[in-house]
Amino acid sequence: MIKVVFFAALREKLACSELSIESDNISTVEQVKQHLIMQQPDWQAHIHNNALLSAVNNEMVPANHPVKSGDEVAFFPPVTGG
Amino acid sequence: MIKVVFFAALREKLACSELSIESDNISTVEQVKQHLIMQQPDWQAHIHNNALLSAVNNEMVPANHPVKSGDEVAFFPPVTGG
Amino acid sequence: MQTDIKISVQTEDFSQAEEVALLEQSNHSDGAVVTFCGRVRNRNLGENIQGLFLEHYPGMTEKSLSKIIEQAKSKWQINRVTVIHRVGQLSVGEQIVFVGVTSPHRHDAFAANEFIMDFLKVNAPFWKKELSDNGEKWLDARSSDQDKAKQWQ
Amino acid sequence: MQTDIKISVQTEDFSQAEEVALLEQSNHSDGAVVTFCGRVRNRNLGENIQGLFLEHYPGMTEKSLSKIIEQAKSKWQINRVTVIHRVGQLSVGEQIVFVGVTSPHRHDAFAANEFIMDFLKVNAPFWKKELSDNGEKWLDARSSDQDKAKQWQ
Repeated sequence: MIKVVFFAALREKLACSELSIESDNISTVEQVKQHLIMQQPDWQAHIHNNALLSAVNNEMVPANHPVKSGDEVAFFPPVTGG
Repeated sequence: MIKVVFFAALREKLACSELSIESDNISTVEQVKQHLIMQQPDWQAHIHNNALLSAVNNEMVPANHPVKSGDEVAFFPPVTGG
Repeated sequence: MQTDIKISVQTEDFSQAEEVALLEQSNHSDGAVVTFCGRVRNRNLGENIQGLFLEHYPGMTEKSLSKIIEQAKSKWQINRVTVIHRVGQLSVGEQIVFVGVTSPHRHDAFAANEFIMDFLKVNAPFWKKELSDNGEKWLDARSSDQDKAKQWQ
Repeated sequence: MQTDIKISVQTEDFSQAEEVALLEQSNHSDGAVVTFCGRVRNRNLGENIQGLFLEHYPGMTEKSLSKIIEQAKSKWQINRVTVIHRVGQLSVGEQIVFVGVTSPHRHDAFAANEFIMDFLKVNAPFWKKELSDNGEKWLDARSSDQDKAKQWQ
């Protein structure tokens, strides 16, 4: 299983903060996105947003970053703290 | 009359913090220095020190800066505050 | 060796005076202390602000701040670093973030503090929702913040 | 309009907390506050320091600081500025100088604060006499301080 979490404006748009997906056939962040869109086609515009950032196990990563069972994958808009 | 003041290491070396000189024939900071050395030849090494800074009426100035009667002329080593 | 890095993500307010006292306590080798404090402004992009809501990604936030501080430590001679960031509901004038850095050299303290703030702005997972006269709105990231962070490279 | 510049040359100690409070009081437009505090270090150029004596040129000091602050105000958007410099006898660990700057923009607050410190170091008429294990000695100016000030031009 892969844990997927969403934050801020993305969390509100998807009306979801956390979900789990099967890790079979998923080996990159990009494949996690494709899996989410397959499950929820109306998420496409929000997930396929070039500005969206990704993190795997609390480290910011690019879309081709590897993902394996047990990982926590996060998607969120550009950060605005400070 | 021109008021002349000295600070810090220079004040200690000259054993003088303040004196007054006649303003006749004095029109620049450099001429104030020459006048002081004429009066006190043993001040020469301390006054003719390239690192020495000068101020006229509380403004840092170069040696060719004009000086007139009533001015306050200050000589001091490079500053070391902060 | 004592721990010289303090990171806190908290809902409660903080006291700059206490944080400065901790940075200076039993620290007679660092002559320079630079602090930054960011607060909620009353205006942003022409709108009257009533307050902010700050969300973060628990777990990642601390790791991200810790990494930024380590990068600063590798670039400059700095000894103690404190980073405090508040989350939750904040009103106009309230403190949002504090960064304090000590060093034997003032330029190192200034540069490291600004570096930490610049990278916090683009890499630490915090998000602001603004409450203004026109309602609630998630703030957009600013390209100028990306540009500032890139200048350090 | 209230006076937004505070300059003080004093023998007494000061409270950074009070100074920050004054900079922030009724100031909801400036989101950024940067402070610098310089203190007496226990070591300098390899010697064990017991303390410092600070001399200044009364009258010129305030004018010189005021001019430096005006230059900073002409370069960056800063609103409130506080500069406090102590004179007289100071022990290791004691506060020497405080600079506080507020701005709507954090980079302006950082840059103006460091600019003020850099020019204070080369233009404000203060002199330090150091008391170390080897006796009393007037400190020499450092060429690195001249270099730092020149970088702003």
